[in-house]
Amino acid sequence: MLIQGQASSPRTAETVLQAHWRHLDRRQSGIKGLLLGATILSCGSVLAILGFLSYFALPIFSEGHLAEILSWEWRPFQGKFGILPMAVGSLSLAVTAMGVAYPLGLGICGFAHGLGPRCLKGPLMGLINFMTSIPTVIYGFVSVIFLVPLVRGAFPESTGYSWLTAALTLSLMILPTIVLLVHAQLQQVDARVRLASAALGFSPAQTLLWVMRPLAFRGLWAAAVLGFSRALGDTIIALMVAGNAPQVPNSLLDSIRTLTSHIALVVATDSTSQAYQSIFASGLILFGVSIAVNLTLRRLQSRAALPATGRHD
Amino acid sequence: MGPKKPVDLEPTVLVKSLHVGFAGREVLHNLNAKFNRGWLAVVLGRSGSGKTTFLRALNRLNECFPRSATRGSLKLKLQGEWRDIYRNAMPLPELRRRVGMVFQTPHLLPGSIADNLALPVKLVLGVPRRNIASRVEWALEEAHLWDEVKDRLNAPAHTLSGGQQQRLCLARLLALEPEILLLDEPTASLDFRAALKVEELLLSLKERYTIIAVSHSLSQARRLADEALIFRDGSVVQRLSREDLQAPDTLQALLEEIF
Amino acid sequence: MIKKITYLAQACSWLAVLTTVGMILLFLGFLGVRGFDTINPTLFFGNTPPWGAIIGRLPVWHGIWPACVGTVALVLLSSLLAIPLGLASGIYLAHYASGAWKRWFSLAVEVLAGIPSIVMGLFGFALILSLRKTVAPQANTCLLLSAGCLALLVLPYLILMTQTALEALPDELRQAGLSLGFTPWQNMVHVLLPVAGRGILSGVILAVGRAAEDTAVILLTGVVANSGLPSGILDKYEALPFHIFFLAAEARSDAELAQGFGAALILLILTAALFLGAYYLKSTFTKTWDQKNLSI
Amino acid sequence: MRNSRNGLMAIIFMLVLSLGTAPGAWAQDSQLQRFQNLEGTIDIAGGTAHIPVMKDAAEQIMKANPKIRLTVAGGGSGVGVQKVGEGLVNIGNTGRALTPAEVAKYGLKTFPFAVDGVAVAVNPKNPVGALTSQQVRDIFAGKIKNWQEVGGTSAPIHLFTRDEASGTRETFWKKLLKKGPIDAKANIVASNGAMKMALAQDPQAIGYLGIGFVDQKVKGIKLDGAEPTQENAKNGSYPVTRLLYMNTKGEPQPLVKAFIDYIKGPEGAKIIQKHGFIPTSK
Repeated sequence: MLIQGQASSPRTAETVLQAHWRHLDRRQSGIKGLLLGATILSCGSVLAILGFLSYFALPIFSEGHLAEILSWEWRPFQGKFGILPMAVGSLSLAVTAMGVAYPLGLGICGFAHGLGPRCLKGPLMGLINFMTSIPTVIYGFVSVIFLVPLVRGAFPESTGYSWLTAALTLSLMILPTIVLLVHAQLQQVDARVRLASAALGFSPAQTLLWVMRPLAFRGLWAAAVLGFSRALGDTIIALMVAGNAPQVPNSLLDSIRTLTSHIALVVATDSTSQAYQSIFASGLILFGVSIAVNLTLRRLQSRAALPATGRHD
Repeated sequence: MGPKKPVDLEPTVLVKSLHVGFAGREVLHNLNAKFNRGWLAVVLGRSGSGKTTFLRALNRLNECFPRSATRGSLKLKLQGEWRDIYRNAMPLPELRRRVGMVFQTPHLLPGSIADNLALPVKLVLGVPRRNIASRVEWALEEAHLWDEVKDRLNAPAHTLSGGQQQRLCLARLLALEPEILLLDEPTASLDFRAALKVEELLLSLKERYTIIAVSHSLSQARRLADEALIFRDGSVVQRLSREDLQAPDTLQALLEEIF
Repeated sequence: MIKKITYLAQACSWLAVLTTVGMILLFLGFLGVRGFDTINPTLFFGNTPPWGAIIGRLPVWHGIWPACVGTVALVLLSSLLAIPLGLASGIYLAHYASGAWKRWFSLAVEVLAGIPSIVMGLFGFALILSLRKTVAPQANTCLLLSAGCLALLVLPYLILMTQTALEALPDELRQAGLSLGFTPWQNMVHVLLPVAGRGILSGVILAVGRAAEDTAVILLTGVVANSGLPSGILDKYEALPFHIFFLAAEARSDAELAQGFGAALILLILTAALFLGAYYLKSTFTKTWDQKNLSI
Repeated sequence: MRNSRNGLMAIIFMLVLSLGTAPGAWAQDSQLQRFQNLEGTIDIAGGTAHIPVMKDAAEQIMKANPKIRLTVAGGGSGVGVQKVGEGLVNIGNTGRALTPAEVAKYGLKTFPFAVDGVAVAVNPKNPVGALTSQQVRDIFAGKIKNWQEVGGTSAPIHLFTRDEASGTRETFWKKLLKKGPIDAKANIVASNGAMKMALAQDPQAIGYLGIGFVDQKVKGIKLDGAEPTQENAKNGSYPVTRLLYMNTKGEPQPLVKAFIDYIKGPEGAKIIQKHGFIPTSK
């Protein structure tokens, strides 16, 4: 047999090999340790964030300000630090943005999966993919210059900086998230049923509506949940075009403030005041929502479809 | 370097009451077997009878799959020394080097033909750079591939034909000086002519190694086997000698058993 | 009946597509038309001679050059922090972690991915305040802090993309190396990573794009309206997204507003280029798999 | 100067250092000479009315001496106090006087440098040009909702106000609203600049901002007959006035001191005037 190295006896060769092996083994555990360290660091940052938010929000509980923070009026000069209007603002904005984006998203997915001409699917999905790369601040900027005067012109009672404007802009931002998630799910389903249903004589449109739609319900839910959480987490669009009045809105044309823009607006006030504590409470609420969303998503789908479609603020 | 003289039958693999399960479902039950150096054993059986799992138990590759569990005793004679590989284990990569495996489809590494050989030699054996080329050549010669590829060692490995790829995989094993060869339907993805070449190669190798091959083809087993093991539902139900395999009446029984 | 529903659905889908495409084209068209003319040396360097500005000899006023450099510095620094950590964690999760730990780690990564960027900024701000009160009284909001928070923001994408790219590799590739006696790490470095490389790289580029566009994090962690070129990682800096944000609210003249359009267009070009790069790499990665072609 | 430098920036910075030793601006401007042998960074944040003056001064100083770096951020007076108090910036600007509590808590030293009035302002297209204080109070309290009620055309009034960190808001709220309520429906903008932009865009808007920001893009409202001009603010005939302050934590460092002296000196006065404020030194 050919032996390792050149002129050594088999026994020495064996020793050399074992030394080489011990070296590899040590490196192996070292590397594993390093990788584990990196993972712990990455994942630990979640705990660190939670820890910091909680620590800074702690005085709310220890000083008994909880009831004041969870109240309906934000008037710092009168000592009223309620963030509930902002919570309502966040919720209403996210819900309406979803209300616009979700049907649009479903329509687009339907279009790409049988309702529209096949030749337009490629360009359409290309455009949707491209939309993920448009910076949020650009949506905000164009909206301020373009959409705000438009809304003001159409509705004289509104300043243009309103729930409506923000919801429309935001819906554009979360649209790709919804479309790509549903699209991914439909693709999976499509691969399973296409041949079978074509063999039954269904048209692509019929396949989509009566065969694939019921099978894709997980994706539909996941897209709704994730789109909602993206809308809730947005800061910049709300901050730029929603008007930021700390009130519970009565109409779509009212100015509203979200929890996220509340943080941005108030962050640099006096660090002992309750205004300051209120932003950490807002942060905690947002953090809590993000955990809830993730737990929901976990139930709904495997992780595989997530990374490519995410979008942050 | 030449072929060793076959001593009598030197046992090198002893399997006693082996159980293997995945995620709580047992695939191999109470399996017993013995294999010898210089002896080519063929494992036959329906799909799902646990043939591949058995091979993977021998180089502990089952552990790459989720929630695998192995019980029983599996002893290999490596470097002239008996070891129970699930208890008195040598390091896993070392075991896998000594117990080489060829898969149904050629599992190429990324890169060129030469890379496919050189990378394992360099990483696993730690062979110095200056000795690699000669070892690559030797291994390719062993696998009857050298003449076909010597002019394009740096071409991407996937440009080879299926049969060549499979022989490349064998060459890659041989370069690592294994003692036991596990072949998982090595000719399943090949056409007849390419399959014959691989078989020829196996026959030329069998004197020096312990070879255990899973096969899907009875005729192949008859061409190759010194001994055949028939698997059913995760255990060995029958053991046939070379003579048994050639006999027409066992053949009929076997056809019914397997297919 | 079924025919009618089908037609109705088709009509609705056309409507949705036309609305969306119309809105996007309107948005981008508006930006393009208003921004196109503003792209010239003055946009970048104001009244400063360009060459002097580029080599950093002359401070730039009335131009977006410092913001561009700030954004590039920010992106580089956050990549430097996030990429090694993200790759290592992704590799660990794909090939080393198992069982309950893997589930917990994955949950943490997903939660991290869901944290709004303003909360990440708030974390950075709180971190600095605590540092000042405890170990480092001189700590201040700065480029490094922003980069760190941005790194946290993009980290989950890197981890998930790495993990997904590695887990998408066929088992046979993994077994090939292992059956030859490679150690898991050798198998990773010499076999799996080279093949998954394109997929991972596209993830890295997408992450870089996110770091470049995010505004909310830097808003709270050290970006300022005016600072000139960033002079060090512990200093405050300007950045393109914030500059756009700032001008949208308080452009004092039409010229400043025009600069906002220019800056927005430049940022869009930057992120679009990154996106196209990632898209290209990703499509070649997928194609590689479609052809069962394991070679790189 | 700090030690840790990111590599690229370090190279750029070295270039600046090596090339920037022969700036040409000394001779023209004696006021800038005070910076000649100084170097380092001044971080400025806070009052947004101050921003144009600060940016302009920063430009002059950095052009004359590239070794000095000034960063200017906004945020509002509250931010100014908090950031300078916490030591996050060197100079925290406020558009209102510091409260004794603030001075005591952080040990701040304050440097007023300009007089500014707070003007109630509308879009130039709005026919309304004069209001009484009471009308303004009612408008901001949300009692008057239509321009018709104060002599304008029939259109809803769009209220714009500032965030709570604003010194402009505090001055306006104390001196004009007499601490009366501000409707929660009012849109909130984060700076004087943003207020000006909002008013300039919206013909139905009303808001308030530093008189220094009033130009042809927004129209200052005559308040009880008094024109909102800096002259009137200075001589007392326009009542809603405040000073603009720079604040430091303790005694300012030499570089910061030089900056404050520059702003308060004749060259600074020119800059202050150029941006529509009246220097206190006059």
